[in-house]
Amino acid sequence: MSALLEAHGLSKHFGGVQALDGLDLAVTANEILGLIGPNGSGKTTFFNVITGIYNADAGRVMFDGADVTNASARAIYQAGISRTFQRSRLSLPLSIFDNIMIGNHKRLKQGLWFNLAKRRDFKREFERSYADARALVEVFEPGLAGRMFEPVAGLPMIDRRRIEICRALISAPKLLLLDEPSAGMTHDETAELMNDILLVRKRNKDLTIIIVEHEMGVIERITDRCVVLNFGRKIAEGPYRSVAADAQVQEAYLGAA
Amino acid sequence: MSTTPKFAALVAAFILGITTGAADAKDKVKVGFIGPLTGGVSVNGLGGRNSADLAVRLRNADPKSKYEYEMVVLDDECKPNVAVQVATKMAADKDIIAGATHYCSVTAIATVDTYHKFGFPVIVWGAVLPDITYRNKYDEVHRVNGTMINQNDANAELISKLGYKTVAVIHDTTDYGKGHNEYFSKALAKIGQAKIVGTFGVTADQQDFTAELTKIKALNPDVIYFGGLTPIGVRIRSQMDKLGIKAAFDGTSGIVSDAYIQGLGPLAEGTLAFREGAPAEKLPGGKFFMEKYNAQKYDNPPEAYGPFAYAAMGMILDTIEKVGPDRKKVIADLANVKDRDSIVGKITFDDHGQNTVPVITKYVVQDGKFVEWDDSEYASGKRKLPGQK
Amino acid sequence: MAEKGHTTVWPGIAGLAIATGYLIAMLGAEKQNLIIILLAAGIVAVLAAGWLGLLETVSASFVEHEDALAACAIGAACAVAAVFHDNHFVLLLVITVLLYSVATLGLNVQFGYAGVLNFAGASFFGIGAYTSAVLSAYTSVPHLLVLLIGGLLAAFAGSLLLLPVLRTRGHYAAVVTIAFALLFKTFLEVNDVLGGPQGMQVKGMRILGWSFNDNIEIGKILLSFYMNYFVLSLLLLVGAFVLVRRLERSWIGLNLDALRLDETAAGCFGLDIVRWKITAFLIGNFLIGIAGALFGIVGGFVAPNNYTFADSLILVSILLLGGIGNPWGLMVATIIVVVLPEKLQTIQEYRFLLYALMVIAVLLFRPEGLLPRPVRRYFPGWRP
Amino acid sequence: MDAGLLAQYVMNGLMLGMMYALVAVGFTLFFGVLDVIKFSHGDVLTVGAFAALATYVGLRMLGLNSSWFELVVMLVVATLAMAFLGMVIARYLVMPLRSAPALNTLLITLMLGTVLRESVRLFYPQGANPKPFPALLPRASIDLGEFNLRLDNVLMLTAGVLVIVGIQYLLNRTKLGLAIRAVAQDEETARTMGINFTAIVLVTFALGSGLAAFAGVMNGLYYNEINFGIGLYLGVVGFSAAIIGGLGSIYGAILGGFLFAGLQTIGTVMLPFASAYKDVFAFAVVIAIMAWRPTGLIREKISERV
Repeated sequence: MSALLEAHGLSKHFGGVQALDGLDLAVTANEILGLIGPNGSGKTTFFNVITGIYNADAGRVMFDGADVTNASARAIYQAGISRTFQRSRLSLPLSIFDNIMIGNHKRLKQGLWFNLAKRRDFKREFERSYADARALVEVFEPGLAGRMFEPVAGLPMIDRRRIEICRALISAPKLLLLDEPSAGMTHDETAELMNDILLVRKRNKDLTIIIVEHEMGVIERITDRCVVLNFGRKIAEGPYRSVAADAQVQEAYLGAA
Repeated sequence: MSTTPKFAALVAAFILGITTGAADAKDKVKVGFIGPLTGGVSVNGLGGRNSADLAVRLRNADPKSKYEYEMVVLDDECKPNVAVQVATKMAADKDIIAGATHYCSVTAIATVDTYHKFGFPVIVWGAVLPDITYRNKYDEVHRVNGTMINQNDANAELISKLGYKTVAVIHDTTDYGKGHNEYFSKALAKIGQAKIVGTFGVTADQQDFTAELTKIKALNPDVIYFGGLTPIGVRIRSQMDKLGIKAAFDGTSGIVSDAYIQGLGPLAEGTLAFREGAPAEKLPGGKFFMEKYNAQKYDNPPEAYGPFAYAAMGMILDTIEKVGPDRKKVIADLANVKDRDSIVGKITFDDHGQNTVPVITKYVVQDGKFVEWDDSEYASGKRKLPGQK
Repeated sequence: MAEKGHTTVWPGIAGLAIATGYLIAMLGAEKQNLIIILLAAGIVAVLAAGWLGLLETVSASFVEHEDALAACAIGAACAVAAVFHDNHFVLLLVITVLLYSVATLGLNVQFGYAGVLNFAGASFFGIGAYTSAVLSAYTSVPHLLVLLIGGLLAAFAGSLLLLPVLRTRGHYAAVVTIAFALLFKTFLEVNDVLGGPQGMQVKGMRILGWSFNDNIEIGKILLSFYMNYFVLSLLLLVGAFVLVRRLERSWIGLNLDALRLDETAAGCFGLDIVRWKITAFLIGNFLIGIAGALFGIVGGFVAPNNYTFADSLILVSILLLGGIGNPWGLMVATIIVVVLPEKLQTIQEYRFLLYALMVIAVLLFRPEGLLPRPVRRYFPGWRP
Repeated sequence: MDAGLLAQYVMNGLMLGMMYALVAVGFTLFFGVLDVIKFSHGDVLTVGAFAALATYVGLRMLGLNSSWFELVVMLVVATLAMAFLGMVIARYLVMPLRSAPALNTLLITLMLGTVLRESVRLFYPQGANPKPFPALLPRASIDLGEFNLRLDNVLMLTAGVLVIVGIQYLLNRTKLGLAIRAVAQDEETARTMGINFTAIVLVTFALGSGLAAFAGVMNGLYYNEINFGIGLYLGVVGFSAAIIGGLGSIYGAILGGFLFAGLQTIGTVMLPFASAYKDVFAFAVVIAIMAWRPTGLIREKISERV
């Protein structure tokens, strides 16, 4: 099994805080990797460095055989990594469809001439994209499929999460980064959401997922493997059960608690 | 349901419009006035408006007058763009026969083409830029007040007579200030006694002049000539004092206003200024004008150009009385105005419709009043301007 | 929401008809008391309509049947012009409305969609106007081409600000354009080449020997020469409207919204922030410039005072009054902002005061503007 | 250029800069607590100056004329009146718009500025004219070559500096200042710290507006002339100053104020072209600075959680 994403000696500090400290991490294709650790252990920073929001101070990142160290957010997305955000970052005034289409950027023709002058062709592309988006939304919540042109602002948290995940999935990425999908939702809602994600994954086999999550139930249920971070360093790795048993890990959590 | 009140209102409105419209279609004649009613020089505009209004009131009070006059007043804000818009509005309104227009040169020069385009006869009552009448030869455009050329000749002459040798020029960068700078420099050069040691353009809304004045202070001129309007005139004069500049302050018609003296208090003392036409109070008509004006209890004084506005409007009304409310006839009649009596003296239009004003009044501020130079204690030598020989 | 209630075209047509009738009455009114009555009636009616939810019905109908209603709107504009066919001044007002609408459409692309602040709208308008002044004075460039050049120059001048505009955000971005607005006006005032504060005359338009500045006589009827400009301005507005609409209803419009609402997220989904900001800024200034170029010719006169910071603010206030991002809204707002102070000439000295108070009231009680922007419909009336 | 002249320019620059800085500090305060630009600030300054003038006239009518006493009363009345006005503005115009986009606040305060300006022009007796402002400070002066050092300028400069230092002290050393900074940092945390948010906002606006009144009086004393237009220009310049300095800190405002004054003076004195170009120059530099330091000379720390 070849590694889809590899990070070597990845470091990032803010002022005095060492958010990532020589982190080595590899995800193999088609696996679901759980990234866990106490608050401020560098999970989200890892995502932000990978997706080009921050530049790493040191270290290298390989994705799908290419060096993507400090590549721009755009390049990363083009390469096939898309993500969700810890605090939902949808464009609230825009419709469900619009929000999903933002995620579909790389599959939409962006030329001025095409968009302004060739309305017929545009309409075809629009209708195709609409069908895709609708199909995807139906997986998560058929109820939403009929409300594609309503503003997101009016939706409850769980639906917003769903839309956000659809936005990340619509471009059929190779790697999906989920940043605390359970945040702000009840236990059942989270479970429901996870099932939907797995369902989507079944459909397109080669979807690899890294998930940052505090709900250990979720981690246990869906991840093949876990990496535990503390102070930006990897302190344990392996199936959930084994890492959960790991003394160092427990200490880290208790220490943090 | 919601729209019914609107419709009702509309219908009502229309009926009202029609009836009122019908009511004043009778021998009522509309004439126009344009001046700066808002902005920094609005006092002069309001003074002019009141004076023109006075002319109309007196005429309407006169049983012998053939028509009942209504004066349409528009505000040019002393801005060319606004002026062009309101001028278009007035000229485009066929019911308005003629107008007394503009105190600010920048607005007058901007609108002459409009008046020409619409064949609308106007008499300029305050703006002094020569180009207004002389750039083109428009039959529609006339002016009762003189141009800045005459006053600058007089100005340069007095400066030289008083034995001043060096002059620093400050002018606002509007056409008004630039024009003054140009004609004053020419006039001074012609006499060839005093020379200009420095020229400074300042923007019309400028607040702080210390930088310019400090430069001037280094040049140490006998006189500071100022081509601009009251608001910044006041600022420059008081900031001269701040920097301890002793030179005499020599202004133009633009500062001949009570606002200037109010704005400076004692500092205004000894300021020179020039204005075309004899001072109203010196003329028989002038006394009459002042009395009537005060009788109306307007909340602004007529200011320096009120009499001209009064004269301009008076002339318009005379002409309409004579030839009837018809623009073409009015223009034709205004084409040959000779030695027409008015409260600003005899009015004669040259072939450009420019009143060839012989008299220029020299003013100096003495004890908080603009006093005619020749009657002033400065002329008699009782007091001396700074550096006066 | 449009998804559910299938509104017919009629509420839209009715609303348009009433509005047109009202506008004609307003423009025609001369007597002060009449104007006041009309104004009051208008406000009451609008409030009542809003209270009865009629406004929503109307705007819903506009969302559903936009193309049809747009055609009607063009008709309405022509109707207004027809009524005042020989009234120079009213036509000038109407033209002013049309061209200001074009300019605010441009501003709308920049601010309403891309979120790029521009407090120098009047300056770019002025660049267009001065272009036509200079070109018509010193060259014999065909006048339609002059308009185009005006637009291009405005866009070019805008591109000088690109670096600071792109690097700054929010209030910091505001100061860049504010500084430019002040700089531009002072510059016009102090340099003599462009006539200084004196300004410049602009020659009337000529296209293929047809002089726009002559009145037109058809049999007995005399049409004001402004009719020429009216037609041209209307065409320009229609063009601009179609452009902006298509822009909004395309992936580009989506991109602009996305980067306005959340640059970081947009970046994470491959949006080229810089490219789209530049696109929006240039297109916006181009529209403003063209409008300015034509307006300069119509007015026949350009001067620095036309293009002050205050005028830029009026443009921005139009945007907010109308409802940011909604072309229909901003056309309504333009009508109000241009026509009202003009009509209030009768109470000369107090009109600025009243105007300001009115804007404050709107911002307080209807912060999202008169006609808030509806969700994007890529094809009006389209259903899966 | 000889030393005296240089000194004179420096003095002019300092006076101007002090004026700008006072206005700019106001902008920074408002921005600090509410992240809003209160554009009516300049016109509040105008109203403050006119309030002071009216007080003066009133006192004269009462036959009181000891210039120090008059000055104090004028300052107190103007400052308090504007502080109150500031609170009213904050309470009824700015705070209600907090949910709306920032631009709405900017516009509503701009329009308020117009209202204030027009009101002064229309309702203050002869408000359209420039008004003489009494020179209440001792006018003694010494001529040092080209440099004419005036006691009143020195006094004003000192007063201005003292006020700015005072504000600085108040923000950094007092409980109130702590509360203000807490609110500025993060509203929620401030609330949880048991700080009465609304009260702090009102106080801050009172403070800033009082400052504007003070600047207005300074302006009047310095130029001995006020008019309904002074605020507009000072407002824009003060805003630009606050921005180029960096809205983050009060030092930014001060730096920006003096910098802008410096640019204008340089623009007049040292540049080859006509002095009328000085604003073109100054604002061009402002734009350049924004391109170079997008968040002002003293950088604002923008930390965005993703």
